[in-house]
Amino acid sequence: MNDSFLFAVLLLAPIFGFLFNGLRFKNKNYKLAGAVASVAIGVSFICSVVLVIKLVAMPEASRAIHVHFYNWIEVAGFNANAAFVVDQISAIMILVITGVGLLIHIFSIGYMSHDDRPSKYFAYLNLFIFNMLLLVLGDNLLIMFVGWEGVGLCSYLLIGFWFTDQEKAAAGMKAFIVNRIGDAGFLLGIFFLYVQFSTIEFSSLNTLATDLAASGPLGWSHPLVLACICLFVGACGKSAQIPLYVWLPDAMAGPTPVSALIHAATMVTAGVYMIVRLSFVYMAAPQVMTIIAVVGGLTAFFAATIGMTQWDIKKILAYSTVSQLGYMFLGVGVGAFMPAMFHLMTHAFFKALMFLGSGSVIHAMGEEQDIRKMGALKKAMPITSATFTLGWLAIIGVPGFSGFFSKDEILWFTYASTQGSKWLWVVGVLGAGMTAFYMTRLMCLVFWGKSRVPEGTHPHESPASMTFPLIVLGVLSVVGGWIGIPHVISAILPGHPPNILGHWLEPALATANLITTSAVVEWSLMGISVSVVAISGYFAYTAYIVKTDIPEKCVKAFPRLHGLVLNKYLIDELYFGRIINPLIDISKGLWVYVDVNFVDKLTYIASDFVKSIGRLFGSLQNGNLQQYAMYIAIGVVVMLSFILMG
Amino acid sequence: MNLLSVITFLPILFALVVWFLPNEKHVRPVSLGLSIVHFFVSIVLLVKFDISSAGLQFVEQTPWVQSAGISYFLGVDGISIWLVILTTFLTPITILGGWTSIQKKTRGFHVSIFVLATTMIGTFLAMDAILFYVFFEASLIPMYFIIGIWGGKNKIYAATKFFIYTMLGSVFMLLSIITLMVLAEGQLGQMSSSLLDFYKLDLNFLPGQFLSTQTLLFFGFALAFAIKVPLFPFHTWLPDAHVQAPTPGSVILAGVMLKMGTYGLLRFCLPLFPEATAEWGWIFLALGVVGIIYGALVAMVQPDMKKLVAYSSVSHMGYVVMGLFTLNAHGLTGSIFQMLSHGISTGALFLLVGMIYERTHSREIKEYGGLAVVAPIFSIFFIIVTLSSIAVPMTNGFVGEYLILMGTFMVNKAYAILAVTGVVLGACYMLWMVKKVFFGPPGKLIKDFQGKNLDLNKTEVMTLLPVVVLIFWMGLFPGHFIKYTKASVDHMINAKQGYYLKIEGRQKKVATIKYKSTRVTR
Amino acid sequence: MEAAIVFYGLSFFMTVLSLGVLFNPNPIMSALYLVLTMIGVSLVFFMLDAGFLAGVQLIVYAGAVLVLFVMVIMLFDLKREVYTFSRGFFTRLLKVFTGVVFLIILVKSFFLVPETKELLNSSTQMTTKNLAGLLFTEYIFVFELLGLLLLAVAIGAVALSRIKGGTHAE
Amino acid sequence: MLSSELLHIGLNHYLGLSAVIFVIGMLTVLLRRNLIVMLMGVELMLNAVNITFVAFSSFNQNMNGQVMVFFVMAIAAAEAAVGLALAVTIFKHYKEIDISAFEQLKS
Repeated sequence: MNDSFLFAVLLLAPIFGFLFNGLRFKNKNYKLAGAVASVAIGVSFICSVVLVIKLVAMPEASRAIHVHFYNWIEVAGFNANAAFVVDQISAIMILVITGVGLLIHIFSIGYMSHDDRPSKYFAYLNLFIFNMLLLVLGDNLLIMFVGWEGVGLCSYLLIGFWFTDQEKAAAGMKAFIVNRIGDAGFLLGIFFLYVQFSTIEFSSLNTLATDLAASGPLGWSHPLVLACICLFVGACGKSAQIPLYVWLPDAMAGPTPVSALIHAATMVTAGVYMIVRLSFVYMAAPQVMTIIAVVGGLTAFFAATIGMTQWDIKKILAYSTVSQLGYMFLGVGVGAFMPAMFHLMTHAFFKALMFLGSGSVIHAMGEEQDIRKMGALKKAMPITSATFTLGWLAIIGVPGFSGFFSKDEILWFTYASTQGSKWLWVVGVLGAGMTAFYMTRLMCLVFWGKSRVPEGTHPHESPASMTFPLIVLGVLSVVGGWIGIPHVISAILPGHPPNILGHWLEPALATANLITTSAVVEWSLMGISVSVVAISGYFAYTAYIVKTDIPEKCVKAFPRLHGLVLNKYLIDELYFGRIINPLIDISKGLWVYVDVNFVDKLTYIASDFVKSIGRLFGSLQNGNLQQYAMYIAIGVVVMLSFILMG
Repeated sequence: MNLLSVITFLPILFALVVWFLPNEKHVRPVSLGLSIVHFFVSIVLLVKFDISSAGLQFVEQTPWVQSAGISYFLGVDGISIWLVILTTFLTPITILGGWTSIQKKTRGFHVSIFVLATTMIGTFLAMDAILFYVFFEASLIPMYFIIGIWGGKNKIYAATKFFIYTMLGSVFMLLSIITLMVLAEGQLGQMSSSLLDFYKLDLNFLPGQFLSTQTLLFFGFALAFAIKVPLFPFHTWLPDAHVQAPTPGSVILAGVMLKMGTYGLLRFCLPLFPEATAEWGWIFLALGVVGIIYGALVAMVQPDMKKLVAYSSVSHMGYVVMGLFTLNAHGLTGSIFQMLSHGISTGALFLLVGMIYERTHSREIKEYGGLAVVAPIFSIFFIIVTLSSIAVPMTNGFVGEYLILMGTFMVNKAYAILAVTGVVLGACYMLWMVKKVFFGPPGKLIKDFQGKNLDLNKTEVMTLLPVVVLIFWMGLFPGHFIKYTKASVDHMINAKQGYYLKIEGRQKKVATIKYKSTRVTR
Repeated sequence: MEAAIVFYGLSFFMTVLSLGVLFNPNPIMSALYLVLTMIGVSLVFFMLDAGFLAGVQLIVYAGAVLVLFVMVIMLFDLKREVYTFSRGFFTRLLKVFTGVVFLIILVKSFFLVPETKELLNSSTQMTTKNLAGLLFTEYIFVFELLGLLLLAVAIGAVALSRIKGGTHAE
Repeated sequence: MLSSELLHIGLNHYLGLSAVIFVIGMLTVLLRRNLIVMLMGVELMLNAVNITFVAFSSFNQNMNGQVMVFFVMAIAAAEAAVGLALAVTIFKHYKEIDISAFEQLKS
């Protein structure tokens, strides 16, 4: 089949679904809406698979299919074409997006069955998929930016989907505005790159940046370095890194499948994807990579600490997402682009699974999200529980599950890369330990232990349309990691399974140099991290199942620290108190004091000046006849004196 | 008769038709039909336009006041063509916008709208400075009546402020035009007010000094246009005028009249005074940036929807001015594009605010809330237009803003970085309004209307549909629009020093002969 | 010599009398001073060999116009005024100053006129007959117009006085 | 020299007299509040002009000046008549003849 046609179908199928559902947005037939939407994404998925098969058939060195539709913006040398490319990196992304997206669409049919406006919901979801595809397929930065803003918009619409709730609407707005801050950074990054290289196409950028880097290290003020910083700000906004992560936990106000799709599997990883796309550019600015690694590590750590104290099932998963995204950034920051992509993919599987699982739980509990009111759901919801367990094993990094391979690869690079550092590795391992703690805590409180389900709620297993995606994702969470088994491990496995993913991505990515490649070191590091995870998981199990008074004691021991962490380090309050409220005050001041009372007053002063002159001359016309006669006399005198004098 | 004259004066004819229409009930449909006819006539211009040429096309030149070299001189090029189309496009929209909101003196209202159309198109097409001035000033009169007769509570105040403020600036422009005419007499041997002759003048410029001919003339023109744009700090007439004006008045005012200012900057200031522009352009860049941020900040705390949109106009027009003074192709193209897209999206915003005002008779943001429940179609339209206003990609707002920001970035990074904050602030104030008005629990006003149908009727949907189509068309295929302006913009950049305009087409010979003959007779 | 004495004497009295018009707070007294000034003017006419005009002056002004004035004053029953002069010290000063400057300019301007030393009264043309001749030949149209004007004034004055209001309102 | 200038009564003397009376009349108009006295001031001014006319007429041996005086007198009489009639009307209406009471021409 023709490439352009494939691309067009891939991109336009979701748009068709969007228009179909969007134009009949008042319709309440959730089955029809969901079916159309799912079929649209299914078509996209098939196209993606066909494209990837085509890609595999191509020679290794030139695996990329470029398609050029039309010139979008073309001004004086600046070219932003509506051009798309699928290569090794975007191939993974489109498979994840359409694949996971399809599963989540199917899940949504069941989940949204009781909602008032399912058509609108599916329309937004399809629009999101379209934008996400634009983001990953764009051949240049601007098309990527279009998708970038588009997914932000869809996220806004979907977070605020139940807009009659003031808080949910506010959460949507917050997400959009924080994303906008990132977008502003992204725009500036584009400008810097364009000014430097006169192009915004990825392939040319990567080549040119490599050439530039070859001529020696670049200073902080070099446009390329500044561009990398600006783009990273954009990535921070979209991928919820410190300091712009605040929107993601609030974004859980949206329907749970949305959280799974947008705020776990796809959109939030866009930042990682973008940096991976520009891996060669970033390699030319090592100082920025250090910043990214530090920010990523800190995010992974702090989000994990917050995750340990939350009671809302979705909030825990949200902070877990932030933390895992931190890992990905840690990965790209130390030059581990391949592991970052790998983690992105496995994370998409297991986090989507867990969100959908939580959705299933919430659905079953009648919109209850507090884990203190759950417990022992294993019996009521066996499938959900089983699949969730798989996700849990994957995320905490139990050897053999997908999360283990990807996370461990990142940690290994953190330790061994020239960009990395041992301290970052320590932070990463601590984060991994905490991940194990809070995820085990979640499992204990929700599925195991004693039931604390309130009277009147009868949890039940979800319908097949919801469990089917769970099962598929559960399987993927386990086997998803097997395509990227690191060399050390594969060396001892029977049949030496190859690192398919690493091999696949290698031509498209920059790679960092490793300081040491000793297998012994790698094994021991792996051992340390696995044992940390095991200990902390066991501790969580003890604390929440065996001796349930331990958490209380810990809280009592460190009340202020716990309070701080429970309130998310008061970051939201800080932003409101220090940035947003002052800004509003300044604006009010500007309006009242500058606009109304200064600038406008100036015009009044000018007009009053004119008026007072008028009044001055008006006072001459006081109606007194004798005064008028005097003016005549004065006039005669003046005229006569002129005549006589000259 | 020449096409441009037809396009310019057809509305006057329509105004007469409407004036003498026997039955007042027929005024609305007849005006709508006539304005649509006018729109299609202007489309002919678009079809016949030669996009490869940077020169003046469809030129028409007849002596008017021979002794002073003033002529009736119309011409169109890539800079003005879209503004003409924008005017003819918005006229039917405004007539539809006033379909129900204008209740008294409908005849007079439609006559005003048509006369206004003529003056605005004339402003964009006039290639003679005096003719330009006449149209520029004449446009105030119908607008004055529209605000002053069909306006809100404080209409007379707003109309007077609008009139006097704009008039003040124009006085300086007139002075500068006369100076240029006198200079033309000295340098070309004959008094002339033709722009093409003005372009030939050699104006004395002393770098760094304010009191040189070119600088003074530059500021004379720039002040008039800055007030019209309106550029910070000359913007205070705008919120008053918008709040008091009736919906169609606001649409035309924001949609087209503000563009007369930026068009003037582009037509007069940049090519006539290249050195002064290069020397003093930073002031306008800076004022543009200040306007962007200031307008956005002030918009953020407005309690009144219309005022909010008015201040957002200040912010958006700041972008346009900034783009113009970047003096590169990206900025200029972006500015022209932004003029169009601002005309469409802000016009649509005013329409939408007017539509909801008709139903609830309130524009207080805090009295709304939960409107999306009772008026879903309205909300969809409003959110689409909002997105276009905050420059989400794939809508028209993005292309212009992006190009302007990039152009600015290439000139001065600091300004661009400051201006980018406007992108964030823009999202803040618009989404804040959307949240307060459409989302959340039903507000005070909406509770009163619970159960009633607040949603748009068919007429209103038909009014908004072309706007929305255009929003996406311009966003997805900006090339269709940019290609018309490309040649002119490139020419303006390349011939920055010593700008000239050629006269294209068959009229060329006639025009030059006429021109020579007038010279001989003198 | 005698002529000079007569002229200066006359001028002095006329000046004083007209100042009386200006300064006397009682309108009746002003009117009387005006009559005397008018008589002085008619004497000046005599001195200038314009006998007919002097007579007319006496008849018209001292006889008719002034009677009119006095009658009107009587009609209003005006007494000595409390406020004789217009308001405002500065304005008053300005008015007087203007008057003085005007006088100076006028007097100064006379010296621009070529001096005619002699009274050319030897001429035979300066007679009433000639005056009448001129009036009824060359100026006949103006003369008739004047008659018309006087008629209009007569009618107008009557009409104005008959407007209802004030003391005659009842 | 001076004495002969003073003693020989010439045109300038008459003109001077007329100027003095004219200015006094003018000041009467300007300064007095009483409407009737103001009219008297106007009469004074007209008479001063008449003196000028007659003086020039005599010194130039030209009868036209006297004709003009004739006309001026007629018009002065007419003016006095109309003026006084107006004064009467005003007085009837306002019970007031003080000019400063009538400032309806105020801007």
